[in-house]
Amino acid sequence: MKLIIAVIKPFKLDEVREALTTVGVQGMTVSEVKGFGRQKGQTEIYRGAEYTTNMVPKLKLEIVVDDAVAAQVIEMIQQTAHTGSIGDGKIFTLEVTGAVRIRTGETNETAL
Amino acid sequence: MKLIIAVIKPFKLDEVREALTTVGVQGMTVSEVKGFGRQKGQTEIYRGAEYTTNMVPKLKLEIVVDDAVAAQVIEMIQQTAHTGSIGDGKIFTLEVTGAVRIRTGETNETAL
Amino acid sequence: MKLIIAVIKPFKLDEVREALTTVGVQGMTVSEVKGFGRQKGQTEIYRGAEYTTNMVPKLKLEIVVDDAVAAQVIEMIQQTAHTGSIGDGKIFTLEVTGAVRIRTGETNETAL
Amino acid sequence: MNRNTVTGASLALLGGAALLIAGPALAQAAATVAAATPPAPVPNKGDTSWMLVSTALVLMMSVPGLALFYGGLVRTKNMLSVLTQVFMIVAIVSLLWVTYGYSMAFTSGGTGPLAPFVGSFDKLFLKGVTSDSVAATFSNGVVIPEYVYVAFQMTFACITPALIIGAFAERVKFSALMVFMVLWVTVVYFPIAHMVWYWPGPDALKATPTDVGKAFSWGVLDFAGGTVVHINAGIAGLVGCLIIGKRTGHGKEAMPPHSLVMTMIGASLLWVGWFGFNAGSNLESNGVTGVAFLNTFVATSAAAVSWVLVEHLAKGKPSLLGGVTGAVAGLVAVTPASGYAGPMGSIVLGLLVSPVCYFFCTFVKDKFKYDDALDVFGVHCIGGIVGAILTGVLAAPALGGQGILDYTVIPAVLPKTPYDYVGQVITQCKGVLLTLAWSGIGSAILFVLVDKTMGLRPTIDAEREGLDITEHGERAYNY
Amino acid sequence: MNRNTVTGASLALLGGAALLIAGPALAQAAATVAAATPPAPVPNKGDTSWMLVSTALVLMMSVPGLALFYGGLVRTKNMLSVLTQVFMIVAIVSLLWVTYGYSMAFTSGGTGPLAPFVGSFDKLFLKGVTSDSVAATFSNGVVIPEYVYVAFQMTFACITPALIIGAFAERVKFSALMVFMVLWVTVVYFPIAHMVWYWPGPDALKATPTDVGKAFSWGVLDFAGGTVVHINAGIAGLVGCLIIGKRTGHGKEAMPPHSLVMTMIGASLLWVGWFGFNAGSNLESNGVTGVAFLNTFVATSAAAVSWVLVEHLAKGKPSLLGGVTGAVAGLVAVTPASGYAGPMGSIVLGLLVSPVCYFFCTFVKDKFKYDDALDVFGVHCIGGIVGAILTGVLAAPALGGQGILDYTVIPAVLPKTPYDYVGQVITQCKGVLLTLAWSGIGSAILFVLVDKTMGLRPTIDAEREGLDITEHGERAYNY
Amino acid sequence: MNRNTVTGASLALLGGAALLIAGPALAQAAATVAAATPPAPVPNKGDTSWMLVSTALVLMMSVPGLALFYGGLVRTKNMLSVLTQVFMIVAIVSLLWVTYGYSMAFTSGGTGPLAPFVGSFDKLFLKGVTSDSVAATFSNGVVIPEYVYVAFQMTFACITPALIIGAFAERVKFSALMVFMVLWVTVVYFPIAHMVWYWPGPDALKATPTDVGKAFSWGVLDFAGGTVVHINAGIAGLVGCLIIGKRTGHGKEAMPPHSLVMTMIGASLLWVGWFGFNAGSNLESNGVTGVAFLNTFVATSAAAVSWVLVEHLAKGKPSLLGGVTGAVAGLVAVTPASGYAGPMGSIVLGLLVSPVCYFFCTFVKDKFKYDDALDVFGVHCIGGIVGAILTGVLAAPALGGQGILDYTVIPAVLPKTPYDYVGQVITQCKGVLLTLAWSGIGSAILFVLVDKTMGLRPTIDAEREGLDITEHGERAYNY
Ligand SMILES: Nc1ncnc2c1ncn2[C@@H]1O[C@H](COP(=O)(O)OP(=O)(O)O)[C@@H](O)[C@H]1O
Ligand SMILES: Nc1ncnc2c1ncn2[C@@H]1O[C@H](COP(=O)(O)OP(=O)(O)O)[C@@H](O)[C@H]1O
Ligand SMILES: Nc1ncnc2c1ncn2[C@@H]1O[C@H](COP(=O)(O)OP(=O)(O)O)[C@@H](O)[C@H]1O
Repeated sequence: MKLIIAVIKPFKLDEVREALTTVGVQGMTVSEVKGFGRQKGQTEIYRGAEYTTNMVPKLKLEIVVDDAVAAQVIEMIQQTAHTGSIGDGKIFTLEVTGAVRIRTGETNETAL
Repeated sequence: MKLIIAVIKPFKLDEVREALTTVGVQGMTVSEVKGFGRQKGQTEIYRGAEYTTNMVPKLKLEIVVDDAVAAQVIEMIQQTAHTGSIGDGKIFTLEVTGAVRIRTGETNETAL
Repeated sequence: MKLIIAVIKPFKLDEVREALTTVGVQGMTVSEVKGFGRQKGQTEIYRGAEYTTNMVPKLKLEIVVDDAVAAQVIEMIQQTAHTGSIGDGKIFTLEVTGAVRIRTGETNETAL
Repeated sequence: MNRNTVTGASLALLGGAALLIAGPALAQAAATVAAATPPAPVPNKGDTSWMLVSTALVLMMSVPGLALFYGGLVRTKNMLSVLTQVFMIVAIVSLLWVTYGYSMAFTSGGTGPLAPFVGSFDKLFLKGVTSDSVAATFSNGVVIPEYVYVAFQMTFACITPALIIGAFAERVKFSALMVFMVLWVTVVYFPIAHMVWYWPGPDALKATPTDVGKAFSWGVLDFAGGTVVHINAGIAGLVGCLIIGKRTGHGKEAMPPHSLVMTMIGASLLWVGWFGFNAGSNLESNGVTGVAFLNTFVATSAAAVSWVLVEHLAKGKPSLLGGVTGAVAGLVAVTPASGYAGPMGSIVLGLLVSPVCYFFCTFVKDKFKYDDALDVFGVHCIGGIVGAILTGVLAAPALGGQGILDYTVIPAVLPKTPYDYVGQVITQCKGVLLTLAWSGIGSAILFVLVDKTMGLRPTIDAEREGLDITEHGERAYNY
Repeated sequence: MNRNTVTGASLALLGGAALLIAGPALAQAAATVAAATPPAPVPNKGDTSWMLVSTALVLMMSVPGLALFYGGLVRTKNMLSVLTQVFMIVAIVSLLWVTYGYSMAFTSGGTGPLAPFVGSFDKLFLKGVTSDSVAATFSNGVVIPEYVYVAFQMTFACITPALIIGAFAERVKFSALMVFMVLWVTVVYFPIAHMVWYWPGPDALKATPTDVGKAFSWGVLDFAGGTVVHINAGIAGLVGCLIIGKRTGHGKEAMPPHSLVMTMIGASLLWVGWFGFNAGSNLESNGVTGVAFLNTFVATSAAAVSWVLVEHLAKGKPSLLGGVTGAVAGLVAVTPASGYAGPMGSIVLGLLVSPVCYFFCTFVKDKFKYDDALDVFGVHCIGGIVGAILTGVLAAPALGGQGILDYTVIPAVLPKTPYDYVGQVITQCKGVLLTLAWSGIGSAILFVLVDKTMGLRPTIDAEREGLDITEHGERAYNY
Repeated sequence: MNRNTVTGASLALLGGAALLIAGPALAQAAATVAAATPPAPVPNKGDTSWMLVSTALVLMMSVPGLALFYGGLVRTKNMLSVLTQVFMIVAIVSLLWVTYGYSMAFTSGGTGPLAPFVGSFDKLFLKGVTSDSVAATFSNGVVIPEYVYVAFQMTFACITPALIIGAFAERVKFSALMVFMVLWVTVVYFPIAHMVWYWPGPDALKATPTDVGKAFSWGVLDFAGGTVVHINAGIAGLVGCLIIGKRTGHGKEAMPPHSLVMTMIGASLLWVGWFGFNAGSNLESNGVTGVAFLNTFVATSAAAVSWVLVEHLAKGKPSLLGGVTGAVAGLVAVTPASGYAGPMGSIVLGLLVSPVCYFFCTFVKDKFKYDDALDVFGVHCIGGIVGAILTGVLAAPALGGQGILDYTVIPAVLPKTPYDYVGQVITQCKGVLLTLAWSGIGSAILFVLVDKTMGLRPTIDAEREGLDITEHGERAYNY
C-alpha cells in the first residue's frame, strides 16, 4: 500500500475529495497545516509593526491506498488541486507496510 | 524502526496513551485531524442552511517504535481504541530509516 | 528522496527555518501538534480541580529533501532546534518514493 | 419619536402632579400663569438622564452589538472586515450628522415644495444649538436639552447604514463601501427621517400644522424606526446584494458561521441596547416609557420562542441561532409599535413576526437565489413591514394599545371618535411603500454609481483569501 | 425590594426637600394638605430613569453576562447548549411573568390560608396595569410607574432559573429542561418571591399589616434576593445535579474551561449589571441607592481578593478564575445586605464569603462527589446563606448599617429600641430554611417528574459528541 | 470634575426653572428664603440617577472594556495575565479608595504646606459619610449624595493604574505588580487627584478660595482626567517599560495580536463607558452634560477616521486596529476638554490627535527602541497631552467653547473679560508638566523599589512558556 501525502490549497478540498471518491478512495485524513515555500504570505500590519509571514495556510491530505490505484489517485489529485498559480502544493508518496481497521481488526488492503 | 500512524476517536486518547506506556512506549506526537470515511458527520443547520460534513474530528497519533515492539503496540492500540462502531479509525505502519534526539544527538533506537 | 519529520519546540521555528534555507531547503510543511514524552506539561488548576497534562505543544516539520542533502538537513535541524533541556524533540527520517508538484506536474527531485 | 400618541395622558398626569406637589396655594398661581403666556419649559433632569443613557445604549447596539451579531455569522477570514465596516460607518456618519445631517432631518424645510421631504441647512454645524437650547418631546411643555436630542438621533443615523452591510458581507471593498454610505445617508436616510419624524413639537403643531414631514402628515405611526431604520436598511441591503452578486462559492462551499458565540453576544447587547432605542424614543421618562420598555422585552421573547418552535417543527432542532434571530426579528417588529401597543399586543406581534421572517430567510431566499448573506432583508425589511402594519392595529385602545393622541388641542388628548383600524392600517402601508420606494430606488442608483466609478467588489482571489488580510492587512485571530 | 429599612430617613429628607423648594408659603399649604387626604403620589422622573436603567442592567446580567460566565467554563462542544438554555429561559419566563407570574408574586393573596404563600390572579395578563398606574417603593409617598416595576421584577424572575442550569451543565436535554423551568418558576419562584417580598407598601402597611408574605411577616431581611434568587437557585441546582447524575467521564477525563476569556467577560458584566440588581432594588434614586451601590462594589472587590489569597495559599497560584469566582461570591453575599449594611461591613462580608465558598467548591464537593459542574451550590447557595445570615448582623446601625425602619408610623422612622442582633439573625435563619425547604423539595419533585415523563438526560453518545451538535445542530466555533 | 466653567449658566436656568414651576406666589417666598440663610441643598433624583449610571459605565470601561482592549493585543499565552491584572487592580484599588484614598484625594489638606498636594485622613474608612451626606457639583446649590460621589470617583482611581500595565504587558510578575500598584495609587494617584480636582465646591469657594489643590489653584482645566488619568498613567507606563525592559524576542519574533475581535469589543465598551467618564464628570444631568456627551462622541469618531486615513496613506491599508486605536486616542484627547469645548472644536481635536499619536506609536517608538507593548505612552500620555493643551484653546466661547466660569460670585457667571488663550495654554502646560514630573519620578522610584525587593520580571523560561500558565496556572482557551 502507499501513503499519499498531498499538500493543497484549502478551498480545493471539496473538489479533490469528490474526485477521489470517483476513483474509489473511501477515506482520508486531513490536517490544517502551514506551508512554507515559494509562495509568499500576505503582509500583516499592526500599528505600524509589519509582519510578512512566509507561512501560508494549507491542507494536508493523507491517503492510504492500494498500490494498484496509487498512480491514478496521484494524477487525480494533481488535476483537481491544480490552479496553475504558485502554491498549489505537492504530492508525496511513501510505502506503507501495514494497515489495520480498529473497528474490525481487518488488516492491509481490506482495512482501507 | 517503525512509524505507527493511528487515527482514533478523540475521547479514546487517554486510554490508548496509558495502555501504550505499559508496553514501554515513551513518547508520541498527537495532531487534531478531520477524518473522512464511512462514518458520516452530524448535520449542522444555520437558519435553514444545512451542512452535512463528512469530516469527523479525529486524533492522529504518530509513534516511532523499535521494530521489536511494533506488533505489540499496534495490537494494543487496536484493542484500546476499539468501540466497535463505525469510525474507530485505522492504524498504518511505515518504515523509519533514522531517528535523532535533538537534545542529545543520540540516534536511532536510543533516540526514542 | 527523504521525508524528514522533526518535532521541535515552537519558539525555535524561525531559527530552524532560516538555517534550512541556507542549505537550500525551499519548502516545508508545519503542523501544530501535542507532544507526549519525557517532558512533563504544566499543571493547570481550575477552582481546585488540578490537571497535569503530559501533552506539550510542539511543532512538527515535514520536509522532503533530496537524498544528497538529507544528512546535512538533519544535522542542521538538530543544531538549531537544540536547547539542551528536556523536550527538544526528535527528527525521524522516512523514504519517499515519489513527489509531484501540483502546479506544474513536475515529479521527484524537480518537484521539491 | 414621531407624534407620540400617548404622553398627553402622562402630561396631564404630570401637570396634575405639579399642582399636587405645589399644593393649593400654588395651584391658582399656576393657573394664572397658564392663563398668561406660559413660561418657557425647562428640561427635567430625570428625562435628561434617561435620554443620555438611551443614547449610550443605542451606540452599544452598533458597537459592539451589531458588529458582533454580524461578525459571528461570517467566516473567520472576513470577521474583521465586518467589524471595521460597522465601526467606521458609525464614526463617519456621526461626523456627517453634526455637520449637516441633523439640520437636514430635523429642521423645518420651510414652505417650499421640498419641505415635506427634507429640512433646511439652518443648523449646519449645529449652528444655534447651545447647552441651553431645548428640543420638544411628545408631551406639551416637556423638553430636553437639544444637545441630548442631537446625540440621541445621531445614534439612529449611525446604526441604520451599518445594518445594510450584512446583506453583502464577505464580498465588498471597504473604501467603496464607505463612499456609498456617505452618499446613502445623505440621499436616503436624512430625507426619510425628515419625512417620518419631523414635526415642530406638540406646543407648536397647532400653530403650524403643515410644518411636518410627508409621512408624518399622512399620520403614519413609527414610534422608534420601523420604517426609517429597518425597512429602509432592509430594502437597501436587498438591492445591494442583488447588484453586488453572490459570494464566490455560494451554494457550493459550506459557509457556516465562524462564531455563534459572538453572534449571541451581539444579539444580547442588541436586546439590552434596544431599550434605549425604543423606550428612549419616548424622549422622556414616564409610564409610557415603561410600557415601551416592557413591550420591547416581551415582543422579543415571544419572537425568540416562536422562531425556535417553527424551526423545531421544520428542522427538528431548536438552535441558538434560531433563538437569537427570532429575538432580533421581534425587536425589529416591535420598534414601530413599542410606544403604541400594549404588552399583550406586543407578544402577539412577536409570535407572528418570526414565522414570516423564517419563511423569507429560508424558502423565499432559496427560491429566488439571492445571497442576502446575513438576512438583512429577511429579518429587518420583512420584520419591519410586519411591525409597521400591525402597529396600525395594536395601537387601538380596545386591544390594550395607547391610542393616537390629538395634538390639535393643548394639552393633547385622546380623541372621542372610535379607533379607525382600516384607515390606520392603510396609512401604515402608505408609509411602508414610501420607504420601500425611496430607499429601494435611491439605493439602487447609488450602488450602481459607486460600482461603476470605484467598483464595489474585490477580486475573486482577494475574496477567496479573505477580506481581513486583503482589505485591512490583519487577521482576526492568531491563537 | 422588601421592606427597605432605610429610605424613611431619605424620605424625611425628601419631604423636607419638598418644603424647602416650595418655601414657607407652600410649607403650611402642604401641611394642610397632609392634614387633609394626602394627594395620590406621582412618580419622580429621576426614580423612573434609574429603574429603567436598572431593569436593562439586570437583563444584561442574564444575557450575555451569566450565559458567558457559565459558557466559558464548559467544554467547547457544549458551549451553545449553555448559551441557548440561558437565552431561552429568559425569553420563556418573561412571557410567563407578564401572563401570570407578576400576579402570583405581587398581588395580595387576600385573606385565605394560602395568602402568605402566593398572590391572586387579579392581574392575570397585567389586567389593570396602565401607563398611569403606579407601584409603591420603600418610602412613604414615593412611587414608580407600575409598568417599570413589572419589568424590573421580571428580570429577577428570568435570571433565577437560568442560574440553576450551571449545576448540571453539559448533560441535560434542552426540551425537558425548558418544561422543567416552566414548572419551576410557577411552583417555586413565584411563591417564594411572594413570601419574601410581597407587601402592600409603606403607606398601606399600617392599614393592612397582615397583608404580607410569610417570610416578610417574620421580618426577614432580603434587600435584593439572597434567598429568593441565590439560595433558591443554588439548592435547586444541587438537587438537579444529584438527580441527573455526573457527567460521563467526570473524574476520569480532564474538563478544563474552554474559554476563561468568556468567563471573565461574563463575570465583569455580572458585576456591572448587579448594580441594577442591588441598587435598583431600592426602587428609587437616593442616598440609600448610593450606599447599596457602593456596598455592591466593595463587597465584590473584597471577595475577589480573599478568594485569590486563599487559593494562593492553598494552591500556590492566584488565578483569574479564582478572582472572578470570588467576585461573584461577593456579589451573591452582598445581595441581601446591599441596602442594609455599610461599606465597611460589606467589605468584611466579602472577605468572609470567599473562603467559605472555596471550601465548598473544593473540599466538600470532592468529599461528597457530586458533580455540581459550575458550582451553583457552592457559590450561589452557600454564598447566599452567608450573606442572608450576616445581613442580620450588618444591618445594625452600630456597625455602620442602615438599621431597620419602623413602618407602623407614617412617615416610617428608625425605632428607638436597640438593634436586636440575636433576634434578627434567628429571623434570617428562618428565611433561609424556608427557602431551602420549599425550593429543595419542590425542585426534587419537579426534576423527578420531568425525568420520569420526558427524560432529562441525553444518550451517552450524544453527551460525548456534545450537546451543541446533538441538541441544537450547530457548532460554537468554525475557525 | 474640576471647576466646571459652564454650569453656572444652567444653574441660573434651573434657578429660574424653580421659580417658574413654583409660580409667583412662591417666587418671592423663595426670594425671601434666599435673602435669609439659604436652605441646605438636597440632591435632585435625576442627577443621582445619571451619576449612578455613570459610575457603572466607568467600571465597565475597566472590566471588561480595558481588559479586553489590552488582552486582545497580547499573545494567547499571556491573555489571562492581562485580564487578571486589570480585574484584580480594580478590586484592590477600590478597597484602598474607601479605606483611605477618598480621604487623601477629596478632603481638605487644611492649611499646612502639604495641603495643596494631598488631603487629610478625616474620612478614613469613609468616616462621616452617610446616606444623607452630600457632595458639591459645579453648580451653586446643586449637590449629589456623597456615597454616589465616592463611588464615581472610585472608578477613576481603579482604571488609572490598570491603564499602566499595557506598557509592560507579557513580562511582569503578578504579585510584584499588585504591590507596585498599591504603592503607586497611594503615592502618585491620590495626590495628583487632589492637586487637580480638590476644591470645596462652588458655594464654599468664595469663603475659602485657598482651600484647593495645587494645579487647581493655577486654574488648570481638566474636565474628566486628561492629566490625572491619562498623562499620569501614560508616563508611568513608559517609565515601567524602560525599567522592566523589552519582551524576550522583541523585534525578532512576530508578536501579532492574538484576537483583534477582543480588542474591538474592548474599544467599543470603552467608547460606551467613556460617556460616564466624561459626561458623568459634570456631576449632574443638564445641557452641559449633553455637550460633554456629544463632544465625547464626535471627537472619538474624528480620531478614528483620521487614524485610518493616516495609516491608509502610510501603509496603504485601513485597519480595524487603526480605527479603534484612533477612537481611543480621541477619547483620551477629549477627556480634559469634554465639558469645555464645543462639538466642532472636539472634531478638530479628534482629527489632530491621531496623527500625533500615530507618529509616536510608530516612528518614535521604533527610533528609541523602547517596548511599550500596547502603546500606553503613545496613546494615553501623548493623547492626553494634546488634549490637555488644546483644552486651553477650545474652551474659548469664540470657538464654540463653554468658557471659564467665575466662581467668586454666587451664582457663578462667565467673566466679561475676553478669553485669555495664551495664559490658559500656559496654565495647561504647567498642569501637564506637574503631572509628568510627579508621576514620572514617583513611578520610577516605586518600580525600582519593587524590582529590587521582589523582582518585577519572571524568568525567561516562564515568559517564553507564557504568563497564563506560569503565573496563574490556567490557559485562556481549551478549544
Ligand atoms: N520540500 C518540501 N517538503 C514538504 N513540503 C513542501 C516542500 N516544498 C513545498 N512544500 C509544501 O508545498 C506548498 C507549496 O509549495 P510552494 O513552493 O509554495 O509552491 P509550489 O507548490 O507551486 O511549488 C508549501 O506551502 C509547503 O506546504
Ligand atoms: N484510506 C485512508 N487513508 C487515510 N486515512 C483513512 C483512510 N480511510 C479512513 N481513514 C481515517 O480513518 C477514519 C475512520 O474511518 P471510517 O471509514 O470512518 O470508519 P472505520 O475506521 O470504522 O472503517 C476516518 O475518519 C479517516 O480519518
Ligand atoms: N516515540 C516517539 N514517537 C513520536 N514522537 C515522539 C516519540 N518520543 C518523543 N516524541 C516527540 O518528541 C517530543 C520530545 O520528546 P521528550 O521525550 O519529551 O523529550 P526529549 O526529546 O528531550 O527526549 C515529544 O513531545 C513528542 O512530541
